[in-house]
This record gives sequence, C-alpha cells and structure tokens, in this order.
Amino acid sequence: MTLLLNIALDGIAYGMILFLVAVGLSVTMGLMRVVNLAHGGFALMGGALAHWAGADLGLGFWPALACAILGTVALALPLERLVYRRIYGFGELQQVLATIGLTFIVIAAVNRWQGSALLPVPLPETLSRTVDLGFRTLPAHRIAVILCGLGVILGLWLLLDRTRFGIRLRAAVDNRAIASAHGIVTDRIYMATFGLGAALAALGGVLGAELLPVDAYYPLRYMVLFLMVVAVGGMGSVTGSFAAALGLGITETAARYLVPDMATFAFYGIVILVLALRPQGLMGRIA
Amino acid sequence: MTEGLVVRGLSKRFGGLVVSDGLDFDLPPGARKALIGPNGAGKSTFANLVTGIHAPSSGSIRFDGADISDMDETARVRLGIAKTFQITTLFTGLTVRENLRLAVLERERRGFRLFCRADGDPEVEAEIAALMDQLALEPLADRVVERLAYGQQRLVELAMTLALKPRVLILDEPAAGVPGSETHLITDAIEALPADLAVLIIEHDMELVFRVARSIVVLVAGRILTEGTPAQIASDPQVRELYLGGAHG
Amino acid sequence: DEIRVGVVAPFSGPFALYGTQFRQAIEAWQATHGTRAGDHEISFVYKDSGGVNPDLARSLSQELVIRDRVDVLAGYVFTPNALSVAQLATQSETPVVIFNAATSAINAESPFFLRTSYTLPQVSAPLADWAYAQGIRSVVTTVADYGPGIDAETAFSEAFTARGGAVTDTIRMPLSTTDFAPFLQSVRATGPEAVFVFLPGGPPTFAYAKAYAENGLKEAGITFLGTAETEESNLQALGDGALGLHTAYHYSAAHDSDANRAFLAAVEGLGDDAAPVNWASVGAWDGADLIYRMVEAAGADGRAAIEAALGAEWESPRGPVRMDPESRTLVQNVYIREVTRNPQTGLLENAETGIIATVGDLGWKD
Amino acid sequence: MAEPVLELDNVSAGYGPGHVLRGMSLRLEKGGKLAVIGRNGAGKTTLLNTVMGLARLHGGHIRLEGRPIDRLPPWRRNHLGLGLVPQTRDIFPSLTVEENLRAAQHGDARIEEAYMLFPRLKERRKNGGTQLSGGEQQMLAIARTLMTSPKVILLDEPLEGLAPVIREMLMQAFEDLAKDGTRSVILVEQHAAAALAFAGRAVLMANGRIVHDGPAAELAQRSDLIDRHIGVAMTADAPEKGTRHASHA
Amino acid sequence: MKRALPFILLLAGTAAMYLLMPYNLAFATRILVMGIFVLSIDLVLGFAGIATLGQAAMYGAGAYAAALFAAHAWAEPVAGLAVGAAAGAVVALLSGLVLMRASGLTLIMLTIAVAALLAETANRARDLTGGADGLRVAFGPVLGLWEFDFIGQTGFCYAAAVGACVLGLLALVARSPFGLSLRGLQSSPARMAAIGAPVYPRRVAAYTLGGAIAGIAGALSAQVAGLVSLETFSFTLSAEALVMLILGGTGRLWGALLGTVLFMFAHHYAAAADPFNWLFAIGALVMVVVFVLPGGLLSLPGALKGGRHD
Ligand SMILES: Nc1ncnc2c1ncn2[C@@H]1O[C@H](COP(=O)(O)OP(=O)(O)OP(=O)(O)O)[C@@H](O)[C@H]1O
Ligand SMILES: Nc1ncnc2c1ncn2[C@@H]1O[C@H](COP(=O)(O)OP(=O)(O)OP(=O)(O)O)[C@@H](O)[C@H]1O
Ligand SMILES: [Mg+2]
Ligand SMILES: [Mg+2]
Repeated sequence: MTLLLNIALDGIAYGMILFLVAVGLSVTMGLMRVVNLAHGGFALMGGALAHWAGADLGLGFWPALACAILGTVALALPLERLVYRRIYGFGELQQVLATIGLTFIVIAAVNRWQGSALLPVPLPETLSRTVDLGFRTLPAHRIAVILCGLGVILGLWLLLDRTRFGIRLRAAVDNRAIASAHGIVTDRIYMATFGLGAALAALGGVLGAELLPVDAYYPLRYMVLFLMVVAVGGMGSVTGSFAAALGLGITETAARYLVPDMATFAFYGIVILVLALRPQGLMGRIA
Repeated sequence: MTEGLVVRGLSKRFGGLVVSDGLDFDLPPGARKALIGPNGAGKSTFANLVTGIHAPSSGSIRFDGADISDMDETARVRLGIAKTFQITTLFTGLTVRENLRLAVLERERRGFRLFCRADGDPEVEAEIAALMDQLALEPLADRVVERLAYGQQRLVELAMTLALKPRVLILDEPAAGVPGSETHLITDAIEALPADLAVLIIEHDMELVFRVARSIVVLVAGRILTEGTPAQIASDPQVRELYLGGAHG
Repeated sequence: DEIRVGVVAPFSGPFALYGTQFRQAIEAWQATHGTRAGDHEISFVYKDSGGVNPDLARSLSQELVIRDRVDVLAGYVFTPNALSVAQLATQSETPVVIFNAATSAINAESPFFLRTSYTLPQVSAPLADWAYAQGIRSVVTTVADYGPGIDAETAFSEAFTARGGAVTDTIRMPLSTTDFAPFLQSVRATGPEAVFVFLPGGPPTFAYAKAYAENGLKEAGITFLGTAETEESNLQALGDGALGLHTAYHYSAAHDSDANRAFLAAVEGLGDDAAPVNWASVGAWDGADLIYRMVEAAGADGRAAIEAALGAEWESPRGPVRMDPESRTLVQNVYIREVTRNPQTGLLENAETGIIATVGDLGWKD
Repeated sequence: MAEPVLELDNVSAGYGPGHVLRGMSLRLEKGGKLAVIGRNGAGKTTLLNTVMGLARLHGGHIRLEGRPIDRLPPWRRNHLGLGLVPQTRDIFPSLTVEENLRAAQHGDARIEEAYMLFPRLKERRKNGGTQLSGGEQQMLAIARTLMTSPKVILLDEPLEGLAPVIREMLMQAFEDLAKDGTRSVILVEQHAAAALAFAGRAVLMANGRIVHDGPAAELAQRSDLIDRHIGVAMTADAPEKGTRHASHA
Repeated sequence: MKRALPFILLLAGTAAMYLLMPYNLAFATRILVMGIFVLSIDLVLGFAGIATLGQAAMYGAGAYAAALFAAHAWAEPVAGLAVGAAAGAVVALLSGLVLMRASGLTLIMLTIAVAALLAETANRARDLTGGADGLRVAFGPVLGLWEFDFIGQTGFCYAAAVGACVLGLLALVARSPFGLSLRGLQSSPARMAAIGAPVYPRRVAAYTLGGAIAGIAGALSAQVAGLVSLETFSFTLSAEALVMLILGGTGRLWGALLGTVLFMFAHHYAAAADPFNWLFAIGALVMVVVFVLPGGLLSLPGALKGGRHD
C-alpha cells in the first residue's frame, strides 16, 4: 500500500517536472509546428540567468526566477524576429539544422559566460523544507512544482481552447499565407506564441533543475527527453503532453521501485508501445 | 461472362454520420456511368470505398466474382481498379515525365528492380510519350509538377491514372479546374479508352457528363435516388429540383 | 632537444571541466617546475576528444604520434578512449600516461600504459573495510548500471561480505536516471545501516546527493558511503544537504600537507579562471611529475621511459605514491572523508577523518 | 464613371525571380463586377495572389481606394477590405468548420449569416475542415472569406466542384453582394460563358498579359479572341525557374 | 562524361587526402566511414523520406556484429563487413516492421527509442560486449594480405575501397526503378498506393537496405579502430550524421559526401584551433549554410548560376 502511494506520489511529482520542462516545446513544436530543437537552449538561458541572478547578483529565488523568465523572453523575441521568422518557412530538415545550430551557439555562449560546471539555483527556505505527509516526507519544492504544473496546464488550456487567439494560432500554423490573407496578424501571433514557449522553457529549466540540473550541455543532454514527452503526447496538444508526462513519469517511477535495473527498458518500451499503437500520440490532432 | 464490379448493401458511417447507406451498384466491363448528386451526397466516399481508401462499415464489393472488400488499396489497384483524386495528389517534387514513369513501372511491377536504369526501357518511354501526347502535356514534360498551374496538374492527374491501364476507371471530378475549352482533352481521352474498360465518372460539369455517360446514377444523402439514361435524368423533376436547377433543360 | 607530450581529453562538451583541470594542473606544474627535465625541453599539445568517443580519441592520438611527433601521450578520461590507443601505443612504443580512466583492466592491454589516477576497487574495497570497522553490518548498494558501477559494486560487496557484513540489497540504477527518489525510498524501506553509491560524475551525482538529503535517509540514520560523489568541482552546489556525507577517496583538496598546499597555490597562481581542484587535477599534476621523471631518465626512448617510471616513488599532493611495476597504477593512500563546512572560508570541503593504509590496484588480474 | 476601388498599374509579379505576370494594368470600380478569363496557366491565380500579397511583386503599383498597398502584408490588405477565395480552397485542416469561420471573423460579420447562405455547413459545423466533401470545402472557403467583411472579393474559380443548383444560387449571391454598390467582385472562371454573363467588364488573359479588356458583353461576341486565347492547346513558355510558392503551407 | 565527372572528382579527392594528409590518415579514414554512414541515412531519408534519428542502431549493430564475429569466429575483415551488413539489415528489418507504419515526429522518436534500447541491451550484455568499457578486438589482415598498421595506410585504403563500392551501389540504386519509387514514396505515399505500389513493404525494404549500409559503416569503424563502444549506438552519432547530410543536401549522393567532408573538416580544424569554443564555429557554420543555402551545399552551383533553387 505504501509502495503504491509512493509510486503515485513520486510518479506524479516526476511527471510534473517532465511536463514543466517539455511544455514549452509542446507550444513551439507542437502548436507552432517548428521543429524547435533549441527548446533546451531557452531552458538553459533561463537556468543560467537564474543562476547568475542568484549567485552573482545575490537575488533571492523568486526574483531570480522572474529575472530568468523575463530575460529569456527578452532574448527570445529578437531571435524570433531575426532567426525564427525565416525558419518557419523552411522544411523540417532545415528546421532541424537551423535550430541545432542555434543550440550549439547558445551552449557555447553559456559555456563561455558561466563555464561548464553545474549552474545551481539555491532554493529558498520555504521550498527546501520537507513536508511530512504522514507515511513519508516530500520536499516542498516538488509540491510547488505540482501546483505550478497544474496552473500552467489550466492557463494554457484556457488560452488555446477557449480564446480566439488559440483558433487563430492554429489557423496561422496550418497555412500562414492563407491565414494572413484572411486578416490574421500572423507575425504578431507567432511572436507572442514563441515568447510564451520561451517563457515556459525558462520556467521549466529553473523549476526542473532539482532533477535535471542545468549546465551548459543541458540542451543536448535532455533533448530526447523533451521530444519524447511531446511525441507521446501528440503534436499540437498541450493536454496530450500533460498526459504523456504524467504517464511516462508514473511508469518510470513504478519501474524504479519494482524493477530498478529495467527502468530504461520500461521507459523506451512504453514509448514504442504507445507510438506504435497510436502514431499520432495520445491526443494528437490528425494533421 | 465477366461481371465486373458488383457492390451490394454498401454502407459507411463516420461517427454518427451515415454517408453511404446500403448502396447497390453494378459496373460491368465497358460501362460508361456517371455518378452525380449534391455536394456531400457521398460520391467521393463511394469512390474511396470501391478503391479501398476507406473500409466499409458493412456490405460487400465484388470484382469479377471475387470478394475484394477486405483488400487494401494497393491490391485493388493491381487488380485494375484505379481512380483519380478529387483533390490533386501527385508526386509534387518530380517532373511530369517522372510521375508517369513511376506509374508505368509500378504497373509493370518493376518497382523493386535495383540494378537497371529507371529510364532505360524504350517501350516504357514510348508509352509515356504517347500518354503525354494524348493529354497535350509534352510541353510540360520536364517541369516539376509542383510548379504547374492547377489546371495543368489536373491533366497530369488523369494521365497518371490512365498510365495504370486500369480495367475499372473511376474519375472523381476530372474536369474541375480544367477550362471548358480543354475539357475536350478529357472527353477525348475517355472516348479513346478500350471498349471493355468500365468507367465511372463523378462530375458536376453536366455537359461533360451528358457527353460521356450512357447511364447516370443520382446519389442523394448516401442513397441512390434514381438511375437512368442521360435523357431520363435530365428530365426527372426530382433530380432537377435537388441537383440540376433551372439551367439544364 | 624537445620532447612533446600530447594530451587527449575532453575540452568541450559535458565533461569539458576535466580537460580544463588537466590543462591547468599541467600549466601549474610547468609554472613551478619549469619546462626542462634534465637536458630536455618539454612541451604539451592538447586535443579535444569530446566525450566517450574512442574513434576520435584514437585518431587524435594517431595524429599526435605521427604528425606532431609526440613522445608521450597523456590524458584520457574514459575507459574506451584509453583502450582505443592500446594498439597504437604498443606498435609505436609510445608511453601513455592515463590521468583518469579508472577501469582496472585497461593496463593489461598495453605494456606502455601507466596510470596516475586510481582504480575503482582501490577505493571501494577500503571503504567497505572502514564501514565494517565503524560497526556497520548491513548495507544496500546503489550503483549506476554500467561497467564502472558494477565493478565498484563488486569490489565493495566482496570486501564487505568477506569481513562478515551483509549486503541486503543491490540496486542498479539506469545511467539515464534523473529522479533518484524511488531508489532512495526503496533503500529507506529496506532500512540498512548504510548505503553505498557509485555514479558517474556530474548531474547524476548532484541529483543523487540531493535526493539522499530530501528523502530523509540521513535522519533515518542510513550512512552515506561514496567515492567521488563529493568531489570538489560540484561540492558547493550540493549545499548543506551534503554535510556529513562519507566517502573514501585518494585525494581531497583539503588534504593537510605541504605538497598539497604547494599544489593548490600553483593552481591558484594561474589566475581568476582557475577551476576547482579535485582528483582530475591531481591526476594530471602527478602525471606531469611522472612524465618529467621519465623524460629526464630516458628522453624520447619509450621503452626506457617505462622502465624509469616503474617503481618510481614521490610525495604527491595526495600523499606518498609509488608506481607499481606490475599493475602500472599508483599505490597510494586512501582516505576516509566527511563533508564539513570550513569555518574560515565558509565553503564545504572533504575533511579527511582517517587513512586506510597504502593500497595498490586491488582489481589487478594478470 | 464610378471611382476606382482597385487599380493595378503596370504590375509584374511571380513566385521566384521568374515573372508570371508581365506589365498588367487593371481598374475595378466601386460596385463593379469583373470577370477574368484565360486558359490554364495564363496567370489568373497569380493575378489574384499578387493583389492579395501572396505572390512576389517585381514591379508596378497596386492601389486600393487610392491608397498604395503593394508593400503591405496580406493581413493589412485584408483589413483594408480585400478578401480572397483561393482556388485550392486551403481550408485550415486542424480547425473545425466553425473554427475556420471564427478564425477569419472580423468586424460585424456573423457566422449565422454564413450558415444561412450554406445550411450544409451548419450541419457539419463540428466536422474537421478537411473532412468535408470537395464541394462543402468550396462553400466553406467562400463563407470564410465573407467572414472578413471584404469590400473587394477576389473569387478564384469559386464554382468549381459545386452542384449546378448551388452554382446558380451562388451566382445569385455574388450578384447580391455587388448590388448595393459598396462591394466589388473579381471573378476568375474557367467557364467563359457563365463568367461573362455575370460580369459587367471582362479581362482576357494569356501568358501573364491582358489581351483584351472591355465590357463583358462585347467580349462574349469576340469568338475569334476566345478561340485564339482559350481554345488552343497549351504551351509552356511560363518561367522555368521559380521558387516555392509564397505560401508557407 | 558529365556523369563520370563527380566520380573522377571523388577519386581525385580521395587520392589527395592520402597524399596531402599522410599523417592524418586516421582522420581521413573517419571521414570515409562517416561518409558511408551518412550515405545510408541519405538513402533512407533523402530518397525514401523516412525521417530517422536512430540510424546509429544499425551502425552499432554492424560494429558489434563484426567485432564479435572476429573475436569468436574469423578475424578476416571483409567477411566481417558482410556480417556487419547482415546485422544492420536484420535490425532494420525487424524494427522496420513496426516503425515503417509511422511517419514524422513519431517515426523519429521510434527510431531514437530503438537505438536507445539496443544501447541499453549492449550495456547489460557486459560479458559479451564489454559494456561501457568497450570491446577491443584484433582483426586479421584484409583478405589475408594487408595487415592494419598504426599509421593507418591499410585502414584508409580499405575504407576507400569499401566506400567506393557502397557509392557505386547507391548510384545504381538511385537511378533504378526502385530509386525512383523511393522518391515517389517521399513525395506522396497516398499517390504511391493509388498507383498500386505496396507502400509499407517498399518502406521496409528501403529501411533494410539503408540498415545494411549503416551496418557496413559500423563494421568498418570497428575494424579500423579495433574497438567498439556503446557510443556506436548513441543519439549524438545519429544526430551529427543527420546534420552532415542536411548540410550537404538531401536526396543526392554527392550531398551526403560533401556535407560529411565539410562538417568533419570544420569540426577538426575548429576543435584544433580552439578546443574550448569550437562549438561557436560549428553552430555558426550550420546556421549560415541553412540560411544562405537552404537546399544544402549541393545547391550552391545552382545558386551561383543565377536564380535560387529550392
Ligand atoms: N473522414 C470523414 N469524417 C467525417 N465526415 C466525413 C469524412 N469524410 C467525408 N465526410 C462527410 O461525408 C459526406 C460525404 O462526403 P463526400 O466527399 O463523399 O461527398 P461528395 O458527394 O463527393 O461531395 P462533393 O460533390 O462536394 O465532392 C460529407 O458531408 C462529408 O462532410
Ligand atoms: N508556386 C509556383 N511556383 C512557380 N511557378 C508557378 C507556381 N504556381 C504557378 N506557377 C506558374 O505560373 C503560371 C501561371 O499560373 P496560375 O496558377 O496563375 O495560372 P491560372 O491562370 O490560374 O491557371 P489555372 O486556370 O490552371 O488555375 C503557370 O505557368 C504556372 O506553371
Ligand atoms: Mg467529392
Ligand atoms: Mg488558377
């Protein structure tokens, strides 16, 4: 019984972190359909900025987080204008190439700026406590991550499914020229959405750092993980990513408890199983 | 005698929507039939059921006495059932000639040959040339299909299907996008087909339908409303009200 | 004449820090000892092998030997990279001084391999002995599920059970693990007196140490027994959660000796961007030391250089060391350390709390 | 003579460096109905795309109500009153029928009005846009453009694939749109007769140029022109080297 | 003559590498091996449109198969190549049976997952593969005649010969009906089905052939290095090869080779010049190429001649 509770608890906490680090990609790649391998690069920007604000400027955790998100968005918007705006029109392979190139540059820049060691962001007192749940304890930051993940999914759902912005975004992604010919201000929509994706990447980078520690090579190390969550969830579906993250999180956590050395097999096995049975992902829209 | 295509009790549902509702339909060799009906009546769906793009919800499709309901699209094409797409579907990155070459080679089952040249067979090349000649496509032969005007692509679409030398040919709005002055290319092509080939044409261009079809089936809301000769159909008051309108007298 | 040494190590990628530490240790050595050994002028050439990439490591080494005409090869962080040059070393009779790659079996592949780091059994087995001596009788082992992890697990378990202790559970954690909470909750549920851990350096170590603190193992009285987990380059990042972690290792930057202080001063003398000093730095420092000895004795003659190296003894920053002629790995002290906060600097450090007498490569099989 | 809403002045345009349109000049007056005819590949679609900003303008000027618009992005042109019904329909595939309409909705357009015009769409409102039949997609494309409340409507073969009754109904609807004198229509049609009957003025295009411009009734009489420019086989002197279509589809 | 030109250029290039870089034959050999590997991806992705980031699965399988075959059966390298090719083909065929029904991102993820599973399997089968320590194997002389030397002359000539054979084979395939049908598959699977071509078997066949070639590349790398490591299965390897391919231009064999040569040289010299910051250079190179020549290097002549191609 305790085992089951443990699996559920750790699985949800882990899954929520997966969701937070991948949701930005679900927005840029899933919704905007740009193969954004540089997602980790934006998360890294966030992590590095937070580390810098915390360690070098001496800011507290929350101001550092705000600084990370705002800083990343401030870097992302010009990038969107100068680089991504042209990438959207490319074929998928060219997008792969361009965003990998961008990732390399971000890595090299952070490496030069902050070195290749870990870039930790010390947690505030409130988050580094552990909370006693009766049958065991749970670090407070995991609870914060769970709440934050729930907030993000709710907010995105409202934004994308309940507003005309969401509809127009999907229209613009389906056919940019035709959307524009129907009066949809595609440039602005793209920029806003890309900024949102970058902000979420930064948020995920900082909040997920307890499990996926940030260093200069973060984008390459976890690229596959992000992609897996989005693919299993289904392109274009943020709720799908949410379900996928939780599902993968719980599966892998269960495997870690029950058959520790098989956890890798379990993870990839479930990915293959889901994708072989449902090629469009858990909740993918059919293109 | 061979019986050609025989469809019995064919139904197709998309979710709650019944698009084909117990259709019975025959297309013997040599037939020249047209399928007409309002938009959304289920004509394209019927064509897709016959060619195996959609799986029927119930009913049977037989071809020359054999049940083909469970065959996939490829197998049916290989039996000789081919169709043009209503929405042009071509190898956009290849030239017109390569498009046709590919179709001919696949028809000849040579697609798995690894160690000879694709353009090395003079017979195949001659056949391609003849096809292009027939549809006046030669001037475009080496242009990439993607960069052709829509109407030009429609003609390539037809050529591709003819290249398969089918025994049953289903044309889904072959003339859509082709100017009236050039629909003769299409009617000529159809008239030049072997006499024992069965043709089913789906079209909203009534001039073309009346010129080509010997028999017309009217489909409304997934059911066959009536079937008759062009003259019968043109004067059928129900068809006029539901479909033809006032212009065709 | 000039003797050239080619250093193959990661200078880019996730493990770039090792390369940096190697280079800084060598520069510090040259800054304090000059560039001459006997009659010979010594210079170093650096090549970036990235991560585990034996093809690249081999071709770079080959280029160094053939084009740059180096007389000694050095560096090599990863076992496959080191192994890939065995044939080259033997055929070209080039001594290879391995600064890190810690699998015992490497040195058997070429008589020209020397190693100035340590081997996994060398530190794992003494840790088991020490744990038993502390009264610990039951241990759960948690190691990364790959070659080195399993070597460490085996060495620890064998030593511990030989003494009479019990390994109540062996957990092998996939290399890609990011969330260690489930493993540590399992350990907690088993309730041993200590948990032995072996992980590759970097993010996994960091995440494991955090998880150890957060899942209340320390409160539950389960002693942490590790090796490189608290190494200096990431130690500060672990924060207070690391206080009290026990490790057995051959080097601590906090080692109390003149040789170590000289070493630290030499590295600090390089300026602001000096990386934290740890085992990688000391491996390179001692490697440079050994190379100087070899060159002084034998110049460019590879065979003679190896002869000269075998049996060499000197005072390293880690304590006294001797190049074992048989295993060609250092015989050295292994220390038991505990993470404490230095009252003067306010920084975390590995305070040495005990010495396990000098040990050789316990994993060496001929 | 009524004031012009749309003026093209010596416009050259294409998709890459190649020119499809060469030196076109055109005027459309307020409330006017202009038919554009020409054979496959003449450049009719390119003309509309250029006006809408979807093709690349190489030279010349375009003015809407006297205001130059050639540098404006398509959405600005749309906000200023241009609406295009594309030939390939280009329904947004990931949106439902209703969302397709909502995406384009601007100003005081009401979705209910579109449903009144095409009741079929209301029945399919929750369907995915591309699950519609060909004709239904055509209706959706027209309705979607009407949602942007355009002053000048550019119709690229809007009748293609529609049942004859619906065509009649639509022609009437276009007629009504232009009736109050505030809205103008450019209609590209393959079927010269229908187009000329509808329009006040007509333009005949060949090879990217205007070969005739005048009252529609007059052109209808000039069978020599029509034969020469529509009734002959195709040639391929259009640019060989172009790049990708301006659309990012 | 015009047809033969690229081959002559290639021959000249190979000879030039041999003559100009006698001290860097190991590097030159790595280029050749990588070139073969990238060609295998070009066949699968550039021709058949099968998106993959897991081609390393077949590369690794070929490498381990060749090494194990040499260690336990016969150390002759050419036989080892055949074994490597077979291993690559078998892995591709078996995984392809599941994978080839998917497309797009899903397919990419599945290919990554297969490679990761194989890597984990090789890691766990430590007794056989040496696990993370790698597997060192001594190979015999090529055809019993030429011993691998540490300068790398044998290795280079051997790799060049294998590369020429693979290239010749692929050049044949590219022009064959099979090659044309692969381009058709990439362009429109729906139309392929409509002309009666069996889409799924054809995709599996293409993937298997690509797998065999990747297996050859892997086997070759094992033989010239005398060592196989788990990294032969790594995502990085697949991804790097993909970058090389796109750099050069997909769908044409020369693109694959050009991209490989450019990337490897850029990497080699950037890393030699500045081991710490070469990633800047590579990143910038990649971005510049993709923005200036979206079709890859191979579109350069067209772009220079006037009018950009796409
Ligand atoms: N995949 C699908 N899912 C749901 N509904 C569908 C699907 N495909 C078709 N339909 C619906 O089935 C009906 C019949 O479509 P079909 O394409 O067969 O019509 P059609 O007779 O060919 O019309 P048109 O003349 O306009 O081409 C349409 O109302 C369409 O919306
Ligand atoms: N995307 C494109 N890229 C390059 N050239 C194109 C493109 N689209 C069309 N063309 C070329 O431009 C010329 C004019 O095409 P356009 O589509 O404007 O003709 P159209 O008059 O509308 O013909 P249709 O009646 O067939 O629709 C044609 O020769 C065509 O090949
Ligand atoms: Mg239809
Ligand atoms: Mg047109």
